[in-house]
Amino acid sequence: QELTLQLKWVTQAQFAGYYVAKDKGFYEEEGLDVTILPGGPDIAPTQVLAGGGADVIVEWMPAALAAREKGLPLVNIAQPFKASGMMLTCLKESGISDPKTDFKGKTLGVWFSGNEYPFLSWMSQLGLSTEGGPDGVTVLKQGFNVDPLLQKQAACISTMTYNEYGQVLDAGIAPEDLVTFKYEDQGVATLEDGLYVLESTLQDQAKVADLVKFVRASMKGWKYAEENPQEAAEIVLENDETGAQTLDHQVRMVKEIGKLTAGSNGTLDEADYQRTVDTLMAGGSDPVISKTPEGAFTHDVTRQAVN
Amino acid sequence: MTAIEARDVSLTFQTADGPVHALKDVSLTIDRGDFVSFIGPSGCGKTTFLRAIAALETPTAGTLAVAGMTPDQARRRRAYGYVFQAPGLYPWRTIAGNVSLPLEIMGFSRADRMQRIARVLDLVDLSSFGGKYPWQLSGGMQQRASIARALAFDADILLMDEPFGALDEIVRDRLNEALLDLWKKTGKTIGFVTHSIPEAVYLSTRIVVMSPRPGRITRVIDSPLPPERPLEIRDTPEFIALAQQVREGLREGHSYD
Amino acid sequence: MTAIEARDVSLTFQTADGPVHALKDVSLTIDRGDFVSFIGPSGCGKTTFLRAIAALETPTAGTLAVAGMTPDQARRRRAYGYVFQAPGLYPWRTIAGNVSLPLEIMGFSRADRMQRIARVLDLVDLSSFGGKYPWQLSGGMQQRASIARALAFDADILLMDEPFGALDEIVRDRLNEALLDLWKKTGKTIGFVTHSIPEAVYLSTRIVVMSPRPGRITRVIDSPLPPERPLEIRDTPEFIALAQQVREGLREGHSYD
Amino acid sequence: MSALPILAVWLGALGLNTWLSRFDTRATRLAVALIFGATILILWEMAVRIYAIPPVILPAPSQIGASFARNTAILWTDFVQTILKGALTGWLIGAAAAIATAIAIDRSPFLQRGLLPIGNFVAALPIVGIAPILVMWFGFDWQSKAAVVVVMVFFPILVNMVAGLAATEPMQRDLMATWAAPYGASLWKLRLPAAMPFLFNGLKITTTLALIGAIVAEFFGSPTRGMGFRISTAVGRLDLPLVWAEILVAAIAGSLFYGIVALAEKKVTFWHPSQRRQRG
Amino acid sequence: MRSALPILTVLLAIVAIWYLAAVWMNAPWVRDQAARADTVLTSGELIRQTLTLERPVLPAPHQVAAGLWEGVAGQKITSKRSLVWHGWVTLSATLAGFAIGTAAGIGLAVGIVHNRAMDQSVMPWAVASQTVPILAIAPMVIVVFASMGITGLLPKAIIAAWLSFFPVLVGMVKGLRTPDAMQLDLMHSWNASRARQFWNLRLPSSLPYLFASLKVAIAAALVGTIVGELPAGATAGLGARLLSGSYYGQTVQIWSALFAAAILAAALVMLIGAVERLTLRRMGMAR
Ligand SMILES: Nc1ncnc2c1ncn2[C@@H]1O[C@H](COP(=O)(O)OP(=O)(O)OP(=O)(O)O)[C@@H](O)[C@H]1O
Ligand SMILES: Nc1ncnc2c1ncn2[C@@H]1O[C@H](COP(=O)(O)OP(=O)(O)OP(=O)(O)O)[C@@H](O)[C@H]1O
Ligand SMILES: Cc1ncc(C[n+]2csc(CCO)c2C)c(N)n1
Ligand SMILES: [Mg+2]
Ligand SMILES: [Mg+2]
Repeated sequence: QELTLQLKWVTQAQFAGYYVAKDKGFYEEEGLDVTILPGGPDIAPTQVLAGGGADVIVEWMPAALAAREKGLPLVNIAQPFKASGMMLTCLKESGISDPKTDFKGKTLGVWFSGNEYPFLSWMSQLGLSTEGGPDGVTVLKQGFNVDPLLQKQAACISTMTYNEYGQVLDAGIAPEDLVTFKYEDQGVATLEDGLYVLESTLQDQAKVADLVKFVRASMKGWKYAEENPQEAAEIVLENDETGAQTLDHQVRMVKEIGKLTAGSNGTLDEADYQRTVDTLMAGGSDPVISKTPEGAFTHDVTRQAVN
Repeated sequence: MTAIEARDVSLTFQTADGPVHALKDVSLTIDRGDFVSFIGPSGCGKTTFLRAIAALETPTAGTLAVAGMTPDQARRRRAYGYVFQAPGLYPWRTIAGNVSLPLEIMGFSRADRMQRIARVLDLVDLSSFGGKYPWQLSGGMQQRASIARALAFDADILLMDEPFGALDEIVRDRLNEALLDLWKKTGKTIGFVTHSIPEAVYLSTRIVVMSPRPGRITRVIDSPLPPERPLEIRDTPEFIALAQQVREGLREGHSYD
Repeated sequence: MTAIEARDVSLTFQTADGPVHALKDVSLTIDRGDFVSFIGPSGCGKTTFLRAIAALETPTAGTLAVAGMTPDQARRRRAYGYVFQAPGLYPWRTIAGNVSLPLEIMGFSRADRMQRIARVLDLVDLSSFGGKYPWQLSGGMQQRASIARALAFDADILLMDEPFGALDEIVRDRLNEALLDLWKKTGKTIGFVTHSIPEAVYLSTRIVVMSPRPGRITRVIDSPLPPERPLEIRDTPEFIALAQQVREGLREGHSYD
Repeated sequence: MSALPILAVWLGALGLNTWLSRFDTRATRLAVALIFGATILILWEMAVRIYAIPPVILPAPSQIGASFARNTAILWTDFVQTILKGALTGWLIGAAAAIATAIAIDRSPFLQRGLLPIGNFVAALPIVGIAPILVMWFGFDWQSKAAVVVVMVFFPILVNMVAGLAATEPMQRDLMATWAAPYGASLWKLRLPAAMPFLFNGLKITTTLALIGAIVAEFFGSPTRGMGFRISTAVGRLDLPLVWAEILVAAIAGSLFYGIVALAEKKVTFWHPSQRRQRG
Repeated sequence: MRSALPILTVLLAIVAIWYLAAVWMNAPWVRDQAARADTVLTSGELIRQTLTLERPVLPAPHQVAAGLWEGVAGQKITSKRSLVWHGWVTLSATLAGFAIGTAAGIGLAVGIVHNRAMDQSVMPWAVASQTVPILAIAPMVIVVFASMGITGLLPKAIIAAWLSFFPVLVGMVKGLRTPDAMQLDLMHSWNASRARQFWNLRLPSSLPYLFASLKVAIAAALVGTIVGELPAGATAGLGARLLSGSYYGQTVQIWSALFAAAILAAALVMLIGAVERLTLRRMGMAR
């Protein structure tokens, strides 16, 4: 059975589980032939899914719910990531220590292309305008790297615990010189890296059976990666066609990712889901989603996969 | 035996600045075997008339017959060869290739082409230059090549628009002699545009003097000179008298430009 | 009173195919007020010699003096006007603007410019065309404009390289008359290149016949004709004899092309 | 089967245009071009409807139009940010610098021979590559976009301008020599006018380059406005009609920009044969 | 050869300026780092450090050269870290796009020259097509093709073709119209068919124009390919290399990829120049 998985970002240890499952033959054992499509800065996985270019996508829940509200019926079938790895990393010298009071008038780096929703929710909960000015924050569309912080073009930038934060450290800035705000700690964490399909796919029982196999094998891959970070990093590296990744960085990433996947067997925790929805709807005048989503997830697949 | 017959031919160009009457009521009969020169000030319609005969322009009034057909039928029958004022050789073909081109288009066989090319290049004294490219030749040689090209397919009528305008006097003399020779040998009908009075007088059996605005024929002078014309004929009183006659004809219809 | 003095002037162009001897040991003295024509087959170095006088080329041997100075000094003093074979008008300027250009460069006042422009345009019969652009005029009118431009700043020496080559006979006659007139009135020294034997004979006080490979002077013929020359002088025996003399001179050094 | 109406519309428009084109007047020529464009839009709309193409893949022209009308304020902000501030400023600076450089090296054949091959090399450089670097150097706002545009347009204009300054005919130069014209006069009265057709060639080519450059640079970092920014965020939000509305703005602005430069060319180089003839 | 010396001089000047700029632009970071570590740097030490940083703002020329060398010669050419391999990926899409674009450009030009309706309708829209922000639609093109099951080289090639057809179109229209009235009249006087006119007159006279535009077109095709590789999740090619370098802040990698692309472009343009000379010489048009 052939299945295409569209990743959210370029090949890196963030997706170690899938690569491990493919490389170790877990998919094959299930009788699946899985194609993994790497993403990129301007690839919107939701769009690829809608266009029929992929069967399953890895996507963040805010983007998925937003797309759902736009009329694209995405359904979460599994949630390998339990915790959010997103945070805001600031230079200590910028004088920021408390989000409630210190962001005003500062410049913050944010990712867009569907990754901006958690940030927007947080800011609206803080009551900060994102249109600049003395009472709001100035938002930069952050490029692909941590340069804005190093070049001091922004007071804070968005980082993932497993990736950009490490890059900041690698660049030679000591942890003492940094202040970080994890979304988890701020109570605005949203679910990341879930597996989504179109509603229509779930209508087809044969396809659902394949998805079950897929999720089962993927979770096996994730658990394998958690236990064998070194090997998982090597597998990722082998699959990276750009040849730009370094082993050290990927090993560290697998380890950090392990902390996020640790609590999940693939089943979506409804409490986490609810918190995500609440966060997204709490956005004051401009919430990310305006209606409580219905049927945005299903336990069908994971129920069968886990048992 | 009429080769070309024009009756009340008028030709008006519609331009942005209003209509230009290039030809107005031009009537002329050219017999087969005639050598007719057209002379007149710039812009009097010489080129236009020649082009109309060649079906490159269409008269807006009057009738024009070429070898008993309409000009366009004559063109399709490839009844004439045309030599333009500039050589107009194709730079990506050798001299032989240029002469060959109309023959290829008209579907002559390879062997026939070879033989014709050799003959006409010899005629214009370019035998050893067949393999050269146009830009490797002087202007005079290029002009001779373009004449060879028009001769190659042996049309009965030869239309030449100031073919020697760009050449120096000595070379021009030689080519005039050669052309006269060719005409006598082949009995072709030749229509020849020139700016030079001696040239017109030297070559023609009839000289057509034109005047501009609107372009029309002011005189048609029949030449009393014999067909046999050495270059020295130009110093004879008959020649000078004829030249004087043409010059007067020209003066009549001439405004400064 | 020598205007131009050439002694053993040679000029060799270094080209990819080896050196071209455009001029070889050319010696010539032109007095002030002379009208000297240069005639010779294509490539014999007429243009090159004129350009050397104008300091547009530098002789590789020999000495050349213009009005007692080196050619380059004379150029800097704006001692001459030069008319090229093609009009060479600047297309972004009107006819008046073109005539005005050298005057602007030489720093004539606005009023002075206006007056000179009017005068020379009148001289070449282009008064009503001052506001037109070059490409709106016929070739002959353009050539006249370029002559007007060379006349405008009243240099003592006028160098003209086949200025009338592109014109028809009648217009040419008129301009020849006008030029002769101007020369008589102003006493300028004129160097004049032409391909036409009658033109050379009609205009000049001296005719310099040149021959090519290498370019050299084969004859210098002084004209016995009087300064007063109606156009009919061309039918006189003296004129015809002189023309014959020039033609012979030309034949001597002439190969087919 | 379902392709039949599409085919019919296409053939109809083709026939209409073929008939109209025979008149060859100013009005019919405009009409022909417009009908051509309208046909494409109609075919597009029909295709989207008949084949039920999802709007997140390709929105229909009607949806794009609606989005355009709804978002004029956003589109205007983005237009100002990207086109007026980024592209236009950069283009003006780049063009001025290139013209000045061309005149500066005009007297030095040495510099010309050294700079031009390198200029050609740089002109062939995929500029998208320098965008991240310049964003890193010049910050996030429009200045870095303008910098990218400067780099992109500089060499094409320089190369054209240098060629233009050399494009005088020998006779025109000789004439200047016979008048003993000083350098300034021959530059001002001969070489600059003669260079204009070449310069405009470069200016025209670079109008579209300038737009591409400004938008590309936004991709590597920007404030929260600008066409490139809007396009990438809107794709992320699956707001494809807005994306296409931005593309429409870019195409209109680009054509307008090109048209204005072409018009200026017509005014300045009215004397050049290519401007005098109607059809070439 | 005459220009070897000037080019070298200019190159040397550029390298010198580059070094100065590298020191100047990297110095703030080095100073900051020193301040964070509470050390004081001598100016010699400062300069040394600015030229050897791992993530410099502006890498020094020798760092880029080393990066290039490492990418080209330091790897098996089949390695994913080899610039040769990435160059090849980019090159193949470039050539495919160039071929498509050239064919489209020539085809349209032939249509425009022979059909008045096309003449009046195509050109303005061809101009408009070039003002569409290609980078913005590149991901969509890729997605649309992916939804039709087409991935890999073709979508990139289409983007490359989009950029390269235009110069060919403009050049060819001009070229096919260069024959002057006299040359066309000659053909007419021989009663030559339109096909004859095309093959024996219009096409040969357009070749110099064609080659001039092909040089522009191939450079444009390369830009198009790289644009196609940039955002669209391409996994290989110089564009992907640029992007991943940018993603990890590896300036040396960006610059190496950039120079590799520039060298590729220059080589392609030179190649076309060589073909041009050869063709024109064989046609006797090279003097
Ligand atoms: N295609 C055209 N469109 C408009 N006017 C034209 C066209 N061709 C010629 N004319 C005009 O028609 C008149 C006659 O032109 P024609 O070329 O026949 O003159 P000509 O006698 O050959 O002159 P020349 O001796 O200068 O070659 C001129 O006024 C010319 O400007
Ligand atoms: N710049 C140059 N480089 C090389 N050779 C040249 C150059 N200018 C002229 N020549 C050569 O010098 C010779 C004399 O040329 P010149 O132009 O003086 O002849 P001309 O007598 O004016 O001929 P025409 O009557 O054809 O104008 C010719 O063989 C020509 O090819
Ligand atoms: C334009 C842009 N979007 C996102 C990221 C950051 N990023 C890389 S991986 C990842 C997690 C996605 O699962 C995120 C947010 C970026 N650097 N640039
Ligand atoms: Mg004519
Ligand atoms: Mg000459």
